[in-house]
Amino acid sequence: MLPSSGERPPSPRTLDTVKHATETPGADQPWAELGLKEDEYARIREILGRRPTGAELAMYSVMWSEHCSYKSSKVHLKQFGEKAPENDALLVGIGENAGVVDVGQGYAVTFKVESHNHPSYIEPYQGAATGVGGIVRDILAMGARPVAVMDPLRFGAADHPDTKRVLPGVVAGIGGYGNCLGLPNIGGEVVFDPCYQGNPLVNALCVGVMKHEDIHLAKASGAGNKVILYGARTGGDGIGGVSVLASETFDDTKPAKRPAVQVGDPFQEKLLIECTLEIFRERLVAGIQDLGGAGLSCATSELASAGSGGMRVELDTVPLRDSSLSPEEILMSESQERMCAIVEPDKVDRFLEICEKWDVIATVIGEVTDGSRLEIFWHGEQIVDVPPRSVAHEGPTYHRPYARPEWQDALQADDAAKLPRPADGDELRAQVLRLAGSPNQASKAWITDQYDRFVQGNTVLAQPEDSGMVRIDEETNLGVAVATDGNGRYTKLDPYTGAQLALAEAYRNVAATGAKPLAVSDCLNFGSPEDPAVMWQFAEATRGLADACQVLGTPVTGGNVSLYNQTGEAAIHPTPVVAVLGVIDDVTRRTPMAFAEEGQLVYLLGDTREELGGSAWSQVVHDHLGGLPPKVDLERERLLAEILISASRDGMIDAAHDLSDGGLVQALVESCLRGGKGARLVVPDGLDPFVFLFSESAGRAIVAVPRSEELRFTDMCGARGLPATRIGVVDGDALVVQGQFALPLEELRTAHEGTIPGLVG
Amino acid sequence: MARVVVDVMLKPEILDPQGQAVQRALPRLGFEGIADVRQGKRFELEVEGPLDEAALARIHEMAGTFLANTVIEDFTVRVDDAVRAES
Amino acid sequence: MARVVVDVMLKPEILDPQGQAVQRALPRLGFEGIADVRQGKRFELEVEGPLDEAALARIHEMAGTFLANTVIEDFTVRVDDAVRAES
Amino acid sequence: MTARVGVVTFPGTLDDRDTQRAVRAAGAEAVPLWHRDKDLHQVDAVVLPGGFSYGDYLRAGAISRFSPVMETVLEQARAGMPVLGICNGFQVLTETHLLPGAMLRNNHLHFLCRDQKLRVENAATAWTADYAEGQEISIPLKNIDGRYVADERTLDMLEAEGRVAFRYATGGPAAEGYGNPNGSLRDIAGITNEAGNVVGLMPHPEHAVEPLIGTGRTDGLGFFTSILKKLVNV
Ligand SMILES: Nc1ncnc2c1ncn2[C@@H]1O[C@H](COP(=O)(O)OP(=O)(O)O)[C@@H](O)[C@H]1O
Ligand SMILES: [Mg+2]
Repeated sequence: MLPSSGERPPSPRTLDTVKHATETPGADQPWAELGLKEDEYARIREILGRRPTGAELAMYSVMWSEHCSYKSSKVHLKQFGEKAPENDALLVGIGENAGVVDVGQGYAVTFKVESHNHPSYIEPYQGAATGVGGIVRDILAMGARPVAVMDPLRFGAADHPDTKRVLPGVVAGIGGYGNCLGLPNIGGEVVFDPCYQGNPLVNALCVGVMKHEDIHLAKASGAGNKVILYGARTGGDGIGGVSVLASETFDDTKPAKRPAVQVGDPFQEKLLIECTLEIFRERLVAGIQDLGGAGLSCATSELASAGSGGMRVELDTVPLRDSSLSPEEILMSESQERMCAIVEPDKVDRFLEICEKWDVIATVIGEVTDGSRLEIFWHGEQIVDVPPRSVAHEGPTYHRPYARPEWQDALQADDAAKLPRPADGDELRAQVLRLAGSPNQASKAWITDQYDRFVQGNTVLAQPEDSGMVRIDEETNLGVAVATDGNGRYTKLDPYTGAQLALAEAYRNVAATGAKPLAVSDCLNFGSPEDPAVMWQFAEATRGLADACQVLGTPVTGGNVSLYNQTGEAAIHPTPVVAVLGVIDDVTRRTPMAFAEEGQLVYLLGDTREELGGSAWSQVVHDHLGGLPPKVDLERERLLAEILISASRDGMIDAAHDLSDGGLVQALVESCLRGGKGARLVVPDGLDPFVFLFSESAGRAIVAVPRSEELRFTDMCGARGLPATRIGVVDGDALVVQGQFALPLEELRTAHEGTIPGLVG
Repeated sequence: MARVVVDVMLKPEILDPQGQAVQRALPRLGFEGIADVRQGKRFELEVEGPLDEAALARIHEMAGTFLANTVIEDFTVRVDDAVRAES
Repeated sequence: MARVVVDVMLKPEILDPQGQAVQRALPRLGFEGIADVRQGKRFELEVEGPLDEAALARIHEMAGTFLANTVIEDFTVRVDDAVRAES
Repeated sequence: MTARVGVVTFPGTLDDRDTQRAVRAAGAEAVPLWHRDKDLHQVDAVVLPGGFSYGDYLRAGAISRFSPVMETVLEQARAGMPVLGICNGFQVLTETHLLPGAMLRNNHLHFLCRDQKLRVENAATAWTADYAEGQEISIPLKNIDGRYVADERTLDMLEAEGRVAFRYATGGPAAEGYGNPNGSLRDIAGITNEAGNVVGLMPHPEHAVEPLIGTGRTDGLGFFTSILKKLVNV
């Protein structure tokens, strides 16, 4: 039984020390306001053998939150480890700040995608900006130089007034932060759907590069080693919830509630990056951790938990921006642009010197001990004494109930095949034009032109190419490619298949540019885990993704879960965003998407079936979502990728573009507009023109083949059993489908490029 | 025509990187003795029609919903007839 | 500690697209009757020591050489003890 | 013997390494210079690269202008040493008043990254000799504070003295990079001082030196070969 209010809570201006907590076991504590469940509070008392102090309660409450502890999701996420395919390239797997992959020549690459959804709805600019800042620090903490960012985004209906507020703010925030850091933005996604109204998704990905020997891990070992906090001063940002505690234990002269939103300082982060890389070069750190969610609580407990000993921290040495902060607030503060390093005593001076060089504030705040406790002091008095693992790694685990929703059958039965189709070539033409100009299919240049894609001078491919590609070695031309994909409509129709389709698409995109897919990171955006239907979607999607990763041989190296993306009863479409990283030995061999040479032959690779469920056509023309998503054939995806990679390496193709939303015709529109060249097409025998153009069958791509390479290319496809159909030729300045319609490129361009500026410009 | 000035400043507890950068630069330029700098925005609105209670109330509302994001910013509204030019 | 406010505005003849964007947005948000909007910067300086002639002269100099670029901007300096918070 | 071209790094500079690469691509030696160090280490020319020095807080270039290294750069520039300011570097040069005018927020208020067509107006400066007057080149533009302004008198003077080095080319479709991208007065993209040794421009020649990277063009290389030839011939 929990003690009820037998004794008075600590009076104002009394520091709630460990000693005080021991002496006042019955004091009332606001555990419920802090989001803890009764049994969780009881477990904390059991772990400590007494009631927690205010500071301890603050730490447990935030570290055991859904966001930090993954309590609803971890029983499902563990499949990513259990089903992980054998993969020699994986150097660091799930569990660290980000996974690390071997890409050859002594290089390792780390990448991860994370969400900053809710803050971006409240304050679009700062929410998105600090999302970029956070993921960049994760990558930096692995020892890598960040080399590129990407931004998968979801917004409400394109014409909804609030989208006009959220989208420009988010885009300006991502650009404002990333541009100022000097990280090229090489890709991302922008999808509109009314289901994201009130719950926009702002996911951010960062890629970093290092040499194998530079990999750093987040752990504190070696008694006597110093704990150094460096970067920005700590202020009252992002501690909204914890002010409950502060107001109970301290005087009430300060604002009742601290803001939950943080403001980023990309300039400070740029200094932090350069300073940290210089520190790495001189091998000055034994362990390192970025400060993100849960601030110092998270950094100190994770470092100590992963290390061998304990840790002692003098909290009053933390440099503050606001001297009125309470110790609880300092522990919780999510002030941006901070890092925490473990440094051997004889290296501390040099460490501080480098920080000074870069105008970065650095302070020794504690040291690693040979004990087993995390101990935190405030002006000499102990306010925290906990086993760090209990805070960081042994939080609660929920087995939330899940059940296939009743409406799922009806949704799947509502087949898109029954929707009225265009009756003739004219109608087909009108629908092609409409699709090309629909918000989801339209050019995103208005957005991506606000991102610097050239900085660092290594960008080989960037949006709107199928994947972003950066060179990582100037001598050998070794490079990496990354693509992110996710289709909430498919996933709503069938979460298992939808997640696999997201992976398949990202995998295909990487291969389309000529890179070999190696590894996966994912951001799982879902509604409330307390809804069994949502939990079922989550369970199915993770199972689908884990199974598919196993088949494709691409391990999940890390990622992020974002739950509670819902307004009232209405959850967003289940939206797993999957990022695939690939390697290319020689970036001069990359394959762009543009049709650039008249006379080249256009081949369609893969099989086209009648698959319209969840398609862009069904959405744009009929505002319909129903039926089943396209089938997944992972073996076919693998074969297609092999062909695309071989053809690129051996110079058999000059352009390739993967087929996804909008089907063949959308891919053709994009390749034509990108290269400023038209194409003349013939509908293959036995295919309905409408199905040929609009079906979204997976496992397909189009390629442009120089005539001199045609035989070699078709022989290769034939020998390996990949269907390759010659569908036309690059030619003229219109998209012509013989016997159906002709669409001048200029008309297409106007439709394709005018939409987004017209909506939000 | 009346001029109304809306000043928008970040809330005191919110990080102000711009103000900080200015403050840190001052000693280097030989200006000592500035303990803190905050940088905000100043809007000068030229208002048509009478500046009565109702008009001011509307401007207040506009400032609170549009010119400032009150999640992170505070604002003040005041009627101003001072002349601006200087230097 | 005294507070000095430095307001920096673009010179009237220089195009102010930020102010214009605000002004253009207002009718859409239902705010009519604003004939013009200019957007500038406001600096709040917390000054240590006495705010005498000499101190103010130094602040003027700082404003004219650093806070404002007088090629494009005008500025004013004034001592302020009003309280800021609102909303 | 080759030329030594210094590339300054301020806190928040982003394109320093790219600029060093471009200097090397032209065959010169790139010498990193640090903002706190007044010593220019015997360089023959200096590039102030792009980026967001000091976060572009206050105004772009306003804070870095007061760096120790800039004291020497100013002194040397006045004595005739070639100095090129790219983007943020251009902003620093106007803040020091080594070049007239100022750079303001783009008229559309957005950061804009695109391949931009420029017309070379003055092929006689230290940094443009490898181009022909009237030549059109295409190099990346990427900034949010790129709108060049100056008073009418200054603009007239710049024109009269042939000191407009580059203009945004406007004679073609936007899709091909034509057009004034930010409301710069008289389409000015870059200017030079009277002596022709100091040049500033907003677009980024250092991002257009390799066929593989970025836009795939090499139109920017001429800046770096121009200076190399000038210095080596001296
Ligand atoms: N969807 C996911 N798939 C795989 N790994 C995940 C996923 N979500 C989280 N993880 C992993 O769990 C660990 C903790 O995640 P997180 O708290 O986001 O890390 P951080 O503290 O660095 O922000 C990380 O290693 C992360 O990669
Ligand atoms: Mg982390």
